[in-house]
Parts: sequence; C-alpha cells; structure tokens
Amino acid sequence: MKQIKAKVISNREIKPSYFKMAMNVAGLEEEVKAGQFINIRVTECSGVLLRKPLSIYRYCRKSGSLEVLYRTVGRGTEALSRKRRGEELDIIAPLGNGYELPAGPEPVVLVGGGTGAASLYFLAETLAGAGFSDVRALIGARDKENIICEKDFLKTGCKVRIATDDGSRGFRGVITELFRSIVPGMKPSTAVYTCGPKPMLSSVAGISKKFKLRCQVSLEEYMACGVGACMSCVVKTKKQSGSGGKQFVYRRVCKDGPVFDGPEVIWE
Amino acid sequence: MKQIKAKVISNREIKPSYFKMAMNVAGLEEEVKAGQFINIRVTECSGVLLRKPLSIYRYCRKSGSLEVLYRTVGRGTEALSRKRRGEELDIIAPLGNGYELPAGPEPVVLVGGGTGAASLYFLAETLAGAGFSDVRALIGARDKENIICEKDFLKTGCKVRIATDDGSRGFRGVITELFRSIVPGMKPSTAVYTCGPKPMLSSVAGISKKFKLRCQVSLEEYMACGVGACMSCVVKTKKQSGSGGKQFVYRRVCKDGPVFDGPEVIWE
Amino acid sequence: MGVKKGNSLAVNIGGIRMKNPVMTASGTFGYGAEYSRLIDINKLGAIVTKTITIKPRQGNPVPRLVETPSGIINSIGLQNVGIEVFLREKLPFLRKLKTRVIVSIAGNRMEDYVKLAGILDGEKIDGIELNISCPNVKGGIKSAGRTGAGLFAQDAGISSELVSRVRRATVLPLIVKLSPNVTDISGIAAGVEAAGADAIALVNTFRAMVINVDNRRPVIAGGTGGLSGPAIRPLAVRLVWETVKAVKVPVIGIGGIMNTNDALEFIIAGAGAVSVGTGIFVDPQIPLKIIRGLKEYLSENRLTGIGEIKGALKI
Amino acid sequence: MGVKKGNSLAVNIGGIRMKNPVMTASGTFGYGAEYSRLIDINKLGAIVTKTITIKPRQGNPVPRLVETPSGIINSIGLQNVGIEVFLREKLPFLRKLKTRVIVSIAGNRMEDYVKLAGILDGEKIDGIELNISCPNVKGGIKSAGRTGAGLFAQDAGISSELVSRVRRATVLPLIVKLSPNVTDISGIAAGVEAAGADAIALVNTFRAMVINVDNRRPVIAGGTGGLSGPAIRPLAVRLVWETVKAVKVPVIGIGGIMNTNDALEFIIAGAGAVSVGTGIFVDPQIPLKIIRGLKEYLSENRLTGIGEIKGALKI
Ligand SMILES: Cc1cc2nc3c(=O)[nH]c(=O)nc-3n(C[C@H](O)[C@H](O)[C@H](O)COP(=O)(O)OP(=O)(O)OC[C@H]3O[C@@H](n4cnc5c(N)ncnc54)[C@H](O)[C@@H]3O)c2cc1C
Ligand SMILES: Cc1cc2nc3c(=O)[nH]c(=O)nc-3n(C[C@H](O)[C@H](O)[C@H](O)COP(=O)(O)OP(=O)(O)OC[C@H]3O[C@@H](n4cnc5c(N)ncnc54)[C@H](O)[C@@H]3O)c2cc1C
Ligand SMILES: Cc1cc2nc3c(=O)[nH]c(=O)nc-3n(C[C@H](O)[C@H](O)[C@H](O)COP(=O)(O)O)c2cc1C
Ligand SMILES: Cc1cc2nc3c(=O)[nH]c(=O)nc-3n(C[C@H](O)[C@H](O)[C@H](O)COP(=O)(O)O)c2cc1C
Ligand code: FES
Ligand code: FES
Repeated sequence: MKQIKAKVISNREIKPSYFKMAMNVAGLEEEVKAGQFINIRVTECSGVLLRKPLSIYRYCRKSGSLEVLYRTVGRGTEALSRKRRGEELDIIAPLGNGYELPAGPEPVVLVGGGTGAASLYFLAETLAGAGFSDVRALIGARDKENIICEKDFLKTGCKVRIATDDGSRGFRGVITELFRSIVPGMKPSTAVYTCGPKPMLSSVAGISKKFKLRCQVSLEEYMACGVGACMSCVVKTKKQSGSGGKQFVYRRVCKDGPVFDGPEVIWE
Repeated sequence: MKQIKAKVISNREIKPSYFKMAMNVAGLEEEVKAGQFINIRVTECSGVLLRKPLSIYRYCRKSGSLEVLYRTVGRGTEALSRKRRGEELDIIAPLGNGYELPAGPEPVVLVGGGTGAASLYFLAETLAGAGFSDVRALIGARDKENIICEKDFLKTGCKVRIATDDGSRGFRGVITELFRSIVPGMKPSTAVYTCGPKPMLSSVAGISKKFKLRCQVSLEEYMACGVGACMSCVVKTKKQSGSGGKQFVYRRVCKDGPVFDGPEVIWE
Repeated sequence: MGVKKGNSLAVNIGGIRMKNPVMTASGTFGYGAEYSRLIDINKLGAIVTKTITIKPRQGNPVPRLVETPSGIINSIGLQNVGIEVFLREKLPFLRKLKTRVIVSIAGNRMEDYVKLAGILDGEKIDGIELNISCPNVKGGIKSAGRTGAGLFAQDAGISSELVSRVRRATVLPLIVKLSPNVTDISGIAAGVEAAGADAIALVNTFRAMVINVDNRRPVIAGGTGGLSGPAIRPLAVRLVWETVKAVKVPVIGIGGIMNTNDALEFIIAGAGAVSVGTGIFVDPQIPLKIIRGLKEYLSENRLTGIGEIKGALKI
Repeated sequence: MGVKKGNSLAVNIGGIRMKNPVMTASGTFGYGAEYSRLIDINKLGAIVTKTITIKPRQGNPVPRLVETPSGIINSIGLQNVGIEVFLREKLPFLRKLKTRVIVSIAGNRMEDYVKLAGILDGEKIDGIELNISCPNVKGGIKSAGRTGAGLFAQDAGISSELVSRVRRATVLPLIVKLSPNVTDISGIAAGVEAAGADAIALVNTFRAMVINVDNRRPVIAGGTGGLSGPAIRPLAVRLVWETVKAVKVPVIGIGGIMNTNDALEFIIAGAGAVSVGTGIFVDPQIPLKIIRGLKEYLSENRLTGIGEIKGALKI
C-alpha cells in the first residue's frame, strides 16, 4: 500500500459511459493481485470530496502500467472521465486482499455482472499465467450495449458465455440463471469467483453453496478511508469462533475484503 | 441582460496566468457597452459555487464573439482556464452600466492597473470607432511580465505609456505617479477613465478632482447575484439630495455600477 | 416526458394558495423586479421579498460576502428601502404578478414587528414572513429585556411571545422563519405554532466565520455572517424533518436547494413547500427547473398530487 | 523555504506537551496502525484513537456513509473493539510511537465514562478525550435520568456533572469533546471547564440527513448521521472563536481542516491545537503538510512560536 502520483497514460470511452484508463504507477514496488483495488482522488474541488475506489483491471509490473475500467455514474466518475493524458492522479494502491487462487488445477468459473467483469478479467489473466486451462467466464448485463471485457476474456483463453436481461446477446435472463443452468455439470472441485451487484453475488454464493463449490465474492461498499480505519465499509459476516455471543461480525470491505468466502457473508 | 449558453471558441494563456477566452454569444441580441461585464458559471462542482464576474474585453456583434481577459487567482478562474474549445458556458450578459462616452471630442486618458486594462481596451476601441483621436492609455503593473493589452491599445491608435513598480518597463513606480506627472499638461476638458485596484482608483479619482477633470472609475466588489438583488456588492457613495439624513448611501457595483463618477465614491 | 393530466403541484401553505410549492427565499430575489428579465416570475409558487424594516437600513460594511466550500457566507445586515418606500415603489410591481407575494419583515424590537404587521395588514399581499432569525443584525433576545445576546428565534418563550403579539395585529397568513442555530428546534417550532403561526419557514442561515490568515481579520467585515448553500442542505433537511414531527402547520423547507432532487428531499421529509435562496445566484432558472422536475416526478411515479409524497419518508 | 532556527510549534494542551499542534481526530485514524504505512505517524503532535467503549460495539447498520456537497455524513455508531481488546491489542503499538496518545472514550451512561477513565488511569497514555457528543449513538441526556433525548453535550448541567465525576476517577489530562448542535456553546464550555476539563475539543459532527428520493428512505441506515468536512469549517471556526472567549483552558479546533490555511484559521481564532478528521480520508498527508506549512508561516512572518498567533484575530 502506497500513496503515489500516477500519470495518466490514456483515458478513453470504450462504449457509452464506460471508460478505460491507464496510468503509470512505476513507484508502486509492490505485488498487485487480482481483486485488489485502488483509491483515486478525482478532483481538488471539494464538491467531490472522497476518493473513488476502482478495481484493478490490468497491471503490468514491467511497464509500470495499471488500468482501471469504470462506468460514469456520478460526479466523481464523471470528473475522472475528463482526465487527459499527462495529468497526475493521487492514488493509494494496491488496497484490499484480492482473490485467492485455487490450490490445484481445478476448473474455474468467473461470474461477472456490470463493471464487476473488470476485476475478474485481471483474475482470468492471472489464472492463464499460472497455467489454469479450464476457465469459464460468464458475463452479464442489462443489454448487449453494457457487455464489457468479452474480447479480453477470450484472449486469455477463457470460454465465454454472455447473458443479457433483454436477450439482445446470448442467454436471455439474469446471469445467475445462466450460472444455475451450468453448475450441475461442474466438477465438485470447481472454484467460483464472482463480482458485481450484491443480489447477484448473494445468488451466486447461494447456488455455489448448494452444489458445494468454493465461491469467492468481491463486495462493494461506500468507502471513506479505504485502509480499514474508519469502519464505513462494513459487511455483516458470520461470527468466527471466539467472537463471543454476537450473532454476526461487521468486517471491513476495504481491508478484510473486498474478497470474502461466499459462506462467510450474511446476505440481507 | 440575458442568460445564455456560450460556446467557447478559444481559451489560451497569453502569458503566465493570464488568459484570453473568446465565446460565441450570438443569442445576446443586445447592445454591449465598454465597462459592462458578464457573470460566468465556471463549473458544476459545488466546491466553487458562485458565478465569476469578468469585464468584457472585446465584443463583435456581427460574429457574435465576446472575449474576456482574466488572470487565474483562485479556484474559479483556474476552473475557467481549463475550459476548451466547444465546451458550453452558462453566462449572464451584459451586466452593469458601462462607461459613459465623453460628450464631445475631448482628449481622453485611460488609466489601467492589472486586469483593469481589459475593460479599458474595449473602451479605447469604442472611442476609436466613435472618432476620438486623442486617447492616451497608461498601463501599470508590478513588472513587465504583468503588462497586458499594450499592443491592443496601440492598434486602436492610442498613445501608450507603461509604468512598472520595479521599473522593468517604462516609468518606474506606480501608475498613479505617472498619471500625476502628465495631468498638469492636460486640457481641463479631458475625460479620465480608470479601472484596477481600489487604491489606484481612489488616487486617480483624487488627482482628477484636484485638476477638475471628469473621472469615471470602474469598481470591483465580491458579487453573488450580479443583477442588483442581493446587496452583496455595495460601495459607499455620497448621499444624493433627497436621501435623508444619512451620511452615505450604499450603491450596488453590479447594477448601479461598476462605473461610477469618481467624486461620487467615498474612498475608505 | 408527458405530464399526466390531473397532476397537481398546488399547495396551501397556511392559507396561502400557491399553484406550486416553489418559492424564492427572502434576500436572494430582491423585490422581484431584479430577476424579471431572466425568468418568468409568474410561474413561481410565491415570492418572499427581501426583509423590510420600518426605516430604511444601510446594512453592514463590506465585505458582506465570501465563498466557502459549497456555500457562501453573507452579512448584508438587512439593507432595504424601508416599509414606506417599499409600499410606494416596490409593491406595485409585485401586485401585478400572477404569483403569491409574501413580505418578509424584521425589527430590532418586538414592537417593530407588530407595527410592520399592522401596516401591511391593509395591503394587498398574500402573507407576512417574520424574520426573527437573521444572524446579521443586532437586537433579538436582549432587546426583549431578557439576558443573553441571541436571536429572537433562539429562545422559545420570546419567539412565541413575539408571534402572539404580531398575530393580534394582522389577519394575513403568518409565516415564522426560524433559526437553525439552536439545540432543539421542535420546542421552538411548537411554541410559535401555538402562538398563532400559520406556517414555519426554515432554515435561515447558520452563523459562520472565515478568517483571512494574512491580515488575521475576519473576511466578513462584521466578523461573522450566515452560511447558506448546498453545504448546509443535509443540516436543513434534518431540521425540517424534526420540525415537521413537532407541528401541524405547514413547513417551508429552505437550505441549499439546487435542483429537483434537493427539493424532493425536503418534501419527502415533510415540507409543504420549498424556497430557493443561494441557488438563484448560481442559476436563476433553478426554481422553474424544479417546478418542471416536480411535475415529471409526479408523472413518473403515477402520483396525482405533490401532497402524496409530502412526509412520505420511510424510516 | 528555510525555516528559521528557534521557530517552535510545540504546544501544551492541558498538560499534554505536543511537539506540534497537529492531531488526528477520533474515528478517522483508527487505532493508528491503519495509516502507519502511508504516513510517518511519529511526526504528528498527537493521535486521538477511535472512541472506545467498555464492551466491544458492533456499530450501526450500513450504509453508514454518504457524500454531501463538500462534506460527508457518517453514522458508524462507535464500532470499536472495547477497552479490553484495545489495551491488549491496540495500545502496545501506540505506546511505541513518538507521538502523544489520547484515548477517546464514550458510554451510554455517566458511569461508563467514570469506569473507563478509571481503567485508563493506570495506563501509559497521554490523555483521555471524553466523547460526549457523538450524534450516532443512543444514551445521553435521557440516560442521565433527565427528560429530553439529546446528547450529553447538549445540556450544560449534565455535561458538567459528567466531567466532574470523571475528573475524580483519573489524574490524566482530560479533554472534553463538545457538540456543535447547540444554541449557545459558551455556557456549556464554561461549565465543563469549571468541572475540571483540561482542554476542550470541538466540533464533533453536525446532525444531518440525506434522503434517497427514489425509495424515499434516508440514505444513512440510521436515519440521520453526522456531517463533517470542509462544508462545516466556517461553522466550526465560529464555534471555536466563541468558545475561546468563554474559557481559559486550551481549545482544540476541529472541522473540515484540509490545509495549512484552514489550520491557521482555527489557531488565529484561538485554538491551541487542531485535529484533522475527514481530511485524512481525502489525503492522508494533510497533517504532515500542515506541520510543514505552519513552520513556513512562522518563518515568513518572523514569529518564534505558534503561540504568537494563537487568538491573534483582530476584530
Ligand atoms: C472495492 C471497490 C471496487 C470498485 N471497482 C469498480 C470498478 O472497477 N469499476 C467501476 O465502474 N466501479 C467500481 N466501483 C464502484 C465505484 O467506486 C463507484 O461507482 C464510484 O465511487 C461512484 O462515484 P461517483 O462520484 O461517480 O458517484 P456518486 O454519485 O457518488 O454515487 C453513485 C453510487 O456509487 C456508489 N459510491 C459512491 N462513492 C463510493 C465510494 N466512495 N465507495 C463505494 N461506493 C461508492 C454509491 O453506491 C452511490 O450510490 C468499486 C467500488 C468498490 C468499493
Ligand atoms: C465587475 C467585475 C469585473 C471583473 N473583471 C475582471 C476581468 O476582466 N479580469 C479578471 O481577471 N478579473 C476580473 N474581475 C475579478 C474576478 O471576478 C475575480 O478575480 C474572480 O472572481 C476570482 O475568482 P476565483 O474563484 O478564481 O478566486 P477566489 O479564490 O474566489 O478569490 C480571489 C479573490 O477574487 C475576488 N473575488 C472572488 N469571487 C468574486 C466574486 N464573485 N465577485 C467579485 N470578486 C470576487 C476576491 O477579492 C477574492 O479575494 C472582475 C470583478 C468584477 C466584480
Ligand atoms: C445574500 C443573502 C441575503 C439574505 N437575506 C435574507 C433576508 O433579508 N431575510 C431572511 O429572512 N433571510 C435572508 N437570507 C436567508 C435566505 O432566505 C435563506 O434562508 C438561506 O440563505 C438558506 O437558503 P439557501 O441555502 O437556499 O440560500 C439571505 C441569504 C443570502 C444568501
Ligand atoms: C467516519 C467518522 C468517524 C468518526 N468517529 C468518531 C468517534 O469515534 N469519536 C469522536 O469523538 N468523533 C468521531 N468523529 C468525528 C471527528 O472526530 C470530527 O470531530 C469530525 O469529523 C469533524 O472534523 P472533520 O470535519 O475534520 O472530519 C468521526 C468522524 C468521521 C467522519
Ligand atoms: S473505508 Fe474506512 S474502513 Fe473501509
Ligand atoms: S451582486 Fe447582488 S446586488 Fe450586486
């Protein structure tokens, strides 16, 4: 974890309201794992005060380039989308725990909804590099205009399936239905990773549990500090042994996560 | 007075921290006078809330182009300096009363300090257009790096004299000293116009009064509405007949000014 | 966006029937005329005038204004033309408008309010707003013969007494504008309601200070001023919500309203109407944009009247 | 910029000698360790820990946080590890630091404060801060057996009583953190001073509310939360200025401090030290930048110590 100035290398709109931004993080000197994120100060204007957390979508240690993939949803991401090559960003990176890779050569299923695909793509790349050959990516979105990273996944050698709510591409329906439909054929050793909206994560975790697949979920929560100090970003998790009489424990998405084991999380 | 969207035509740094911005105000449909100003919304970010008032530096009714000349001194002007060609600005224009032209073909002296030269240049252009042939412009600044509009004035046919505090160009000393040194040679019918920092205006007004020259001063005050509604931008002026027993009257720089007759103003 | 027929923005604020719940806040819209070339004033629900006093007031020295993060501080000190000139020169213009005209009044002593209300009682206006909460003038509690140097609106007892005295001086609808600079707004609000207020407006500005560290003086000539703008909106929404729970009369929500969403926050919290203040300076179109926005919100949510979401907060 | 020899930022805050007047505000700097990889904590004047309670607290449901114009609202609800785990697992790290360690404590009832102060009395810490002003927990006035539902710090009598009881339980320097949600800060401040406070910290957050107009629910799960950040700075500066006039003990200025200029505003208003809260989230370097900036200000103005500008406001 380090606070550095990162120069914008490029920042372009890959499709309406989705941006890819690359920046130079040469000073980082640290291992970066898929599932980790960075916290960006997007403007000096106090009207948008907090840093904005974005998952790491790509990282190349050699060139020192780090990429994020984001959708403009409000003031902060819009300010970010106006950054141009050469401008400097104040970032804190890398943050969070990241995905834990499977122990052996198990088959892997990645289930991504919306911009959740970004961190899963980085995971797919990592898995490919580590020799995992049976990786399937399921990408879901409202419609075909909102499908991202498809080509990225294909390039890593993944098998890719698409689901759209309106059926404009691939499976018609929510991605969890597509997931549910393929799970029965999976080996019990299959590792599931999922990132996206909370109801989707909850559902993927539930299905995985039912079929006894290990599932890691990457959560999002409103964050202030990003380093575990402020207790803003908590999620209800099952109490561990030794945590007394409590029914649950609030854990920090920024520090204890953002990746949690599916069964740990109390979905509400 | 109208609120319109003005597209930026150009916005360039003419010297360190001085910018010229041209915008298309085709919708204005109104006469624009030298000494008037516009009120610009520089950003949607609430961190800089108020509009920023800037004098009109140039206006061409035919092409619908309006120019301002500004120095970056804080958040608002800095945000403005980042605007690029094609972006739209929300402006209210034209505002204020503007300079009153001399009745006959009197000689004219313009005394400008800092960015005050901007509105005086527009006046010089107007005077040239109206056939005034004896116009002298005195421009003052800290040093030669901060002298602006010199060529502009020359092009209108003005005689130009420069004063710098550090003597790096022209007269060494404050512009009011230069003014004081030339006044004794002026005809009593000479019209004096001045725009710049308050102490300079006060001094120019004082010298003019002593030599019985008519002097118009263009004031600046912190503004909120710009249209005379909020009473933020007042200046103490001598009571007019009929204003009762008061020692002074607060008048609005935005609406009753920004141009006042020198002797009207109570300088403090 | 088609607006469904029958959608209605009309509201009744303590006897003042407005065609929509969007007003302009006192002191930010002058006497109306100043903005008449920029917006169609006739579309507004109501105008509240700059606060008027018995005698004309010069107001405070400059600087009277400074920008702060997402806000501004002002200390105008109620510069106004006085009731006489107001009635003679300003009111005729306002009367011609097709919007409700509410005259804000203030004084240093209770008697001033009573006298002004009495004078206005005979005039063709739609209501009176008692500004007992301006942080930029002297007077207040001390002038009522009590100890303490606060505003009238910082003392429940004095506020109630003032309102009941004014109540006897006029039959016009009476709006009482309260101060947010208090520990407990609900007691004060309940007090002025009991004393005869027809509606409550809040918030007035929060007392605030900015210091110039170079010359070590306050930036505002008077030392402190009143903070307004988006910075205070979350505080104002909370205060309106607390007030609504304490009274039955309508509450006018004010504080940092910049768009339809902001106006809706106040209405959902329980406000019967909203006033735009600082927002007018930023964009004079804001009140009209909000009126359009509220209509759309009603259509989109298949509501027939703004009353259906008033106080609809689920908590 | 060369720093003149002899310039001194050292301050004594109610018996706590700090090498500089720049602290971190409770709840925004965790237990110190969280930020240790991002800044050199040893350079800080003092750290104030997250508020500790007797038992561990789960805190409030999420969302606990929302951004507002130039501010944030939080309702963490004092999630903390409890005094036992704090002493065992968190304090050892803090003790090793070359900065002052102030432990913030709170409880639902007065006895909780007394008990915690008693426990901490024997520990190697530099001071205790009594958080009697957190707007996000239950307890307060009601728990003291009085009527009303406010915070301890909203009632002068209760605040004084609480402080004098805690005073008897510890010889450690006692900082009392006050609430800005009051009509008159000076009476409350004078009361806690008389009851034995060694210093006063303010402001804690302002109670605030944001509503989601789509689902018509408050964005913060608990309904309201506390507003902090630059939005409140002008209010905090005013409150510190009023407090300084009412008491002799040092006042720690808190509220929206983002840079040296902001810190100087508080100091010139009369604060003996300043705490950075929300600013830490925006840029963890802010406290260290302020320390450097204060040194430069002293040099540039040929001052030998920060005490020379403390309360230097000309008004
Ligand atoms: C660990 C993590 C990784 C993320 N990765 C990505 C990513 O790779 N790509 C992407 O497009 N988005 C990602 N997000 C979401 C992204 O942070 C928000 O979209 C962004 O902060 C919105 O800011 P805004 O000012 O544009 O919108 P706002 O108008 O402020 O808010 C829009 C919505 O965004 C969410 N949000 C706002 N601020 C924060 C914050 N500080 N922390 C968390 N959520 C917030 C809220 O739910 C809010 O309703 C991630 C979030 C987290 C917590
Ligand atoms: C009628 C008028 C005409 C002007 N013409 C020009 C011009 O042609 N060129 C030019 O460079 N500048 C001009 N100014 C000054 C210009 O408006 C300020 O420099 C600008 O508003 C500063 O904004 P900021 O956010 O960059 O600085 P800030 O950091 O906000 O303030 C820097 C200083 O600028 C002044 N200022 C800030 N806001 C306002 C405001 N709303 N109204 C008045 N003064 C303010 C204050 O004195 C402040 O101390 C004019 C001002 C007025 C009133
Ligand atoms: C420049 C200015 C002048 C004001 N004058 C008055 C006034 O004369 N009477 C009054 O009751 N309120 C006055 N106010 C307060 C506003 O009416 C309003 O209550 C406050 O600004 C909060 O709303 P806002 O955040 O939308 O501005 C004034 C506010 C400003 C900014
Ligand atoms: C996320 C968060 C948590 C906080 N927790 C505490 C706390 O536990 N105890 C306390 O006394 N104050 C707490 N505060 C208040 C701060 O210490 C500080 O008083 C307030 O935020 C104002 O300062 P600022 O504007 O610099 O943030 C918290 C503030 C924030 C933003
Ligand atoms: S964002 Fe502060 S603890 Fe996670
Ligand atoms: S800026 Fe409002 S009256 Fe001049």
